[in-house]
Amino acid sequence: MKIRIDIRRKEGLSDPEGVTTQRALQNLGYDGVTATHFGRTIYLEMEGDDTGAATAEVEAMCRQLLANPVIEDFQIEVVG
Amino acid sequence: MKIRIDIRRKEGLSDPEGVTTQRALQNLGYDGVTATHFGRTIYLEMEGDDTGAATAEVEAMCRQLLANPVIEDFQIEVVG
Amino acid sequence: MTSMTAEPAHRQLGMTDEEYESVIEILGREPRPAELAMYSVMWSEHCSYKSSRIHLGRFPSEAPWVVVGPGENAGVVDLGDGWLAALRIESHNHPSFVEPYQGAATGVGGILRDIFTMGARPIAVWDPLRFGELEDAHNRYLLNGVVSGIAGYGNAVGVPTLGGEIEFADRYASNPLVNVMALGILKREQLVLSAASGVGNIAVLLGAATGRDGIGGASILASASFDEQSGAKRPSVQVGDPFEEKKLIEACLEMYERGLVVGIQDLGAAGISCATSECAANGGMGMDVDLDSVPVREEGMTAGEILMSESQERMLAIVEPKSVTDVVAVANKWDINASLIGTVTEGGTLRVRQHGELVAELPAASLSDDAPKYNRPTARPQYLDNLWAQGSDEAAAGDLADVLLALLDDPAIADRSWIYQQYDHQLFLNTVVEPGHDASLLRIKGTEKALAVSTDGHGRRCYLDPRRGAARLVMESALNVAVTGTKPYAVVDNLNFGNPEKPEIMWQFTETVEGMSAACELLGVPVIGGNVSFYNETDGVDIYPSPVVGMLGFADPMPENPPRLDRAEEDMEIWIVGPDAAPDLAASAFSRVIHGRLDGRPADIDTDLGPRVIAAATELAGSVPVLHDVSVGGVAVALAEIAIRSECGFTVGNVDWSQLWSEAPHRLVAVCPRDGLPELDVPARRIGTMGGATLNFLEHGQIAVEDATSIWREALPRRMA
Amino acid sequence: MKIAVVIFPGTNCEHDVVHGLDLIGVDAELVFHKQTSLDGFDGVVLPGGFAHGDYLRTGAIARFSPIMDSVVAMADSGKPVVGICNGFQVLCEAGLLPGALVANRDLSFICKPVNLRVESNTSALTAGANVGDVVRIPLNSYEGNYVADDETLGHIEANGQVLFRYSDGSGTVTDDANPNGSARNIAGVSNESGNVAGLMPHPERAVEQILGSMDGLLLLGSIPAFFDLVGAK
Ligand SMILES: Nc1ncnc2c1ncn2[C@@H]1O[C@H](COP(=O)(O)OP(=O)(O)O)[C@@H](O)[C@H]1O
Ligand SMILES: [Mg+2]
Repeated sequence: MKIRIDIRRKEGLSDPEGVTTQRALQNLGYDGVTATHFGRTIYLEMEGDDTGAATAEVEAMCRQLLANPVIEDFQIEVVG
Repeated sequence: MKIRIDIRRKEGLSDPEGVTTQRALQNLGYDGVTATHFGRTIYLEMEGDDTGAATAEVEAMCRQLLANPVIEDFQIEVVG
Repeated sequence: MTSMTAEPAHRQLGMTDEEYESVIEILGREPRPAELAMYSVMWSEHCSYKSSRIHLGRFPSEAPWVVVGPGENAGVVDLGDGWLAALRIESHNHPSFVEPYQGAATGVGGILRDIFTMGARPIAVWDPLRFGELEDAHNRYLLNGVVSGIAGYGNAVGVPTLGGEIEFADRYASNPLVNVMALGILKREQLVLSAASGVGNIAVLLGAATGRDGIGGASILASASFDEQSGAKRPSVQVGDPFEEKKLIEACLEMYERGLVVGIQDLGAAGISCATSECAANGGMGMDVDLDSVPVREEGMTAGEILMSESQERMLAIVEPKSVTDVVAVANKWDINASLIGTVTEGGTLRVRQHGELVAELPAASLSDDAPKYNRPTARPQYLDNLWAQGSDEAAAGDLADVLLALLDDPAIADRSWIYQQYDHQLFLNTVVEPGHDASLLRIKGTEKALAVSTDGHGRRCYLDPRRGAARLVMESALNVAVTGTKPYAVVDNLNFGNPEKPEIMWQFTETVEGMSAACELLGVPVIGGNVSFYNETDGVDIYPSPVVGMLGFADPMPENPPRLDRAEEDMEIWIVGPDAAPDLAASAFSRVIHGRLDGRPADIDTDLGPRVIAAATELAGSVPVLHDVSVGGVAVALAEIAIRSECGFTVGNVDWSQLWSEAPHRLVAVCPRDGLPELDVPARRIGTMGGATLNFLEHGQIAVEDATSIWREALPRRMA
Repeated sequence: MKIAVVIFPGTNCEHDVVHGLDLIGVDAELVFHKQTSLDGFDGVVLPGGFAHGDYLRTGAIARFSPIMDSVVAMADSGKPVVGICNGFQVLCEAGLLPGALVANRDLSFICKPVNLRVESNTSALTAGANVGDVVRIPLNSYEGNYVADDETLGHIEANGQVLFRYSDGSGTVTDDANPNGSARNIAGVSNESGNVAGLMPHPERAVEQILGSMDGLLLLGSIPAFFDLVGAK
């Protein structure tokens, strides 16, 4: 089973990568871009085929290790 | 318009972050995880509603700045 | 490189028909595919030095304090009381052009392995760099990527980067140079060499798993020129893992400390082929290697691929059977792989098996010892006569403020802190004089000893006269370490050149070797190692001949209060020490920045005064607060740098206009308290006094310290923003 | 007193911290992260470096090292637990300190001395200093940008848990003096009782005049000073 975890900085906390990239895009003349945010993605391959159980386990991994609840939100998706 | 860009290291290149995180998951007892890979995601907000034109423009941004075509592949998706 | 071309396999691997014939002669048969792969990589220019080897013997490499000279992974010198220092320089030019971050990062990783292979703990890195002009966005991208890559790897692996140097010229636009030099220290009993002794000893592969990284990297990226097709070479990019390397360093040093290994070799270019064959050959032994024991990252790798892979962060240790358990335990402690992949055998044959089948069987020494050696033709380039004739040693008059500000705004002269503040340059608490000075000075904790290091290159000057240019680099580098109070002690060199198959390029090369050798002999400083990077050519355009000198200076004891650029104060006297030479403006910053010229013939070194000035500088450093050698930009720039760093103006006279910008060698600026300089056996004259808020050159004009400072500080960040 | 200095794989400032503690006469010993006990130690320092390569997130993996249970126990017992740079990041990840550290505002690594104004003198890193003191200490980090939500920031300010702010040489806290974009110029914080303290810049790099500054001795010296203080309670 393939799982994808999207991790994003909580709203309101600074996102230096996003801010810097937004500025760089402006400098290159891409004026149509009004906002840029960065996230990280973690792809897991897992044994078994119980998607419910897997999602629950991945949620535990995220809380424990993969995301930092102080500054990040995460989303889990079974992708294959 | 909201756009999501998924960027991943090309296949065959090593992914030290993935390997190290994989080992950490093992140490925490998550044995069901057989592989861990890292990617990054960039979320753009853009003016206009011509999705075709936007996608083409984002593709240009990726080649020029957002991704490193030498070692990364990217995928563009209109998400809202 | 595609199968569409019906080229025979050896040519696809970059091997000539004659070279292929010699392989057949050595083996007495056609090579198997894996064997051909091994010869092709080991006999590449990068690994075999086939175009340069016959010339490198010219370098003086002996001195009583040399413990290990050229030929090993790093040169080693004796610092007394059981302390040794290891030094080595490498280039990572082509990989850094293909992918600047990873290219530079893996360059740092590679040079560090050369150092800890010797048993030394790496304690510092330097990064001599060359790029195209920063007006072009791609050149900025390359500079940014390279600096981030060095920072990303060097900082994380925990080795401080203590300096480097940088030049910009169009010639480097499609062929940037990324050289890296590393220094290590060790106690004598920890010195390890790469020889596999003892039949039955085990070859243990340590570190990262093997993937298809950089297959053909050595032979293809570094041994051929670039053209529009270079896109096809891109899959051979390697990704660096500083964390793995850090663990590898700690694990290896722990193994040495406990005496668990009898020999060790890093895996660089040509990976397992190179490491196994060199270990075996150096010990006069053979080796049986089992590729099934090599941990791989990808499925279905062929024997040739595993043998040629340049996956980073791997070492091959030779271990006595009784120590294997302990070696594996140390590896486990540091969470790195340890795989028993081979056994040392009698007789000099390297045998490699995969899936139980023999895939290679060859004389181990033939991969290195029987590599071809070429004495390529040389020819003095025709461009020289014209350029020499055109030169003028009179500096066209101009406005001092305009000229000086233009020079201070030049990215090759301006404040380099945009670069070195991205590097950890303090770790280990050794850094006494940090980057931003002529040389960085490191103490060795627990002793009174100190080492200074400077790296120097000057492609333009070497283009105008490679022999003089190279000799002057050695003298300048020596002066740079002397002004910190150390004595020039050893040299490593990195010879970055164009296509050696062109006689003009080969001439530049041999002239350089001659000039550098003569200057080292004059100073009595041995060359303890080096590196040659040929084929720095893109679309037929060669780079300037770009030798880089890395000079190690040594002091015992270290001066109590070594000179610094920021120690000048109000009322102090300003002196110029060194010959009152005729102006030397060929390849000067003045001609380049103000007049856009590159012509004339640079002055030669002064074989009498040069060494005496260096000795005088070492002496003066014991008591004088500021010593700064006069180099790029001449006396005017040297003085400006002192004023800016000390936040104090000055007034100087008695220097004529041409002399202000002249880059004639063997001179330094000394700033000292009122009672003057100590007695010297070299010329010295007082030219002015510190004080005030301007750089005041009397009849030539003046500018505010504040204005000079902001231009100089902003030049690089402004361009890179 | 005796202090443990922890080595995670990727840590690199451990010997420098021991050297600094040595100079102020504090007995310090290196402890490998796979050890589980801190028995016999009166305090612990998590030094700088790149534990686990800073992969995943800085400090994230290190906090699960075997030694960390004992570090938490030591924190709970009120003994000094100090994190410097990467060690600070580990303490935040472990939830022993509020907030988190993210990439510098300019997305580049910064190695240079900075000025810090001391904001509280009741912690394991400031017990020997005075509020308002300005110290010059080298910064050396890529992820030194302190973030926390507004509520947390308000709370730690009200509680005296902000230990240091980036300032100019005279102690004025300005935007210009903020090297990395840290929220409210915060360079170091403590827990509520002050025994757990973290700081981005490296006091152990400012312990001898020949290295450019000795101000770090004041901060390192606060560890025994704090220990004496709570011991006396
Ligand atoms: N690429 C670089 N990386 C790190 N430090 C650099 C780099 N280039 C220059 N520097 C530092 O800037 C200072 C000035 O360099 P340079 O002008 O080349 O010195 P010099 O002319 O005395 O040889 C030196 O301390 C050097 O180490
Ligand atoms: Mg100099």
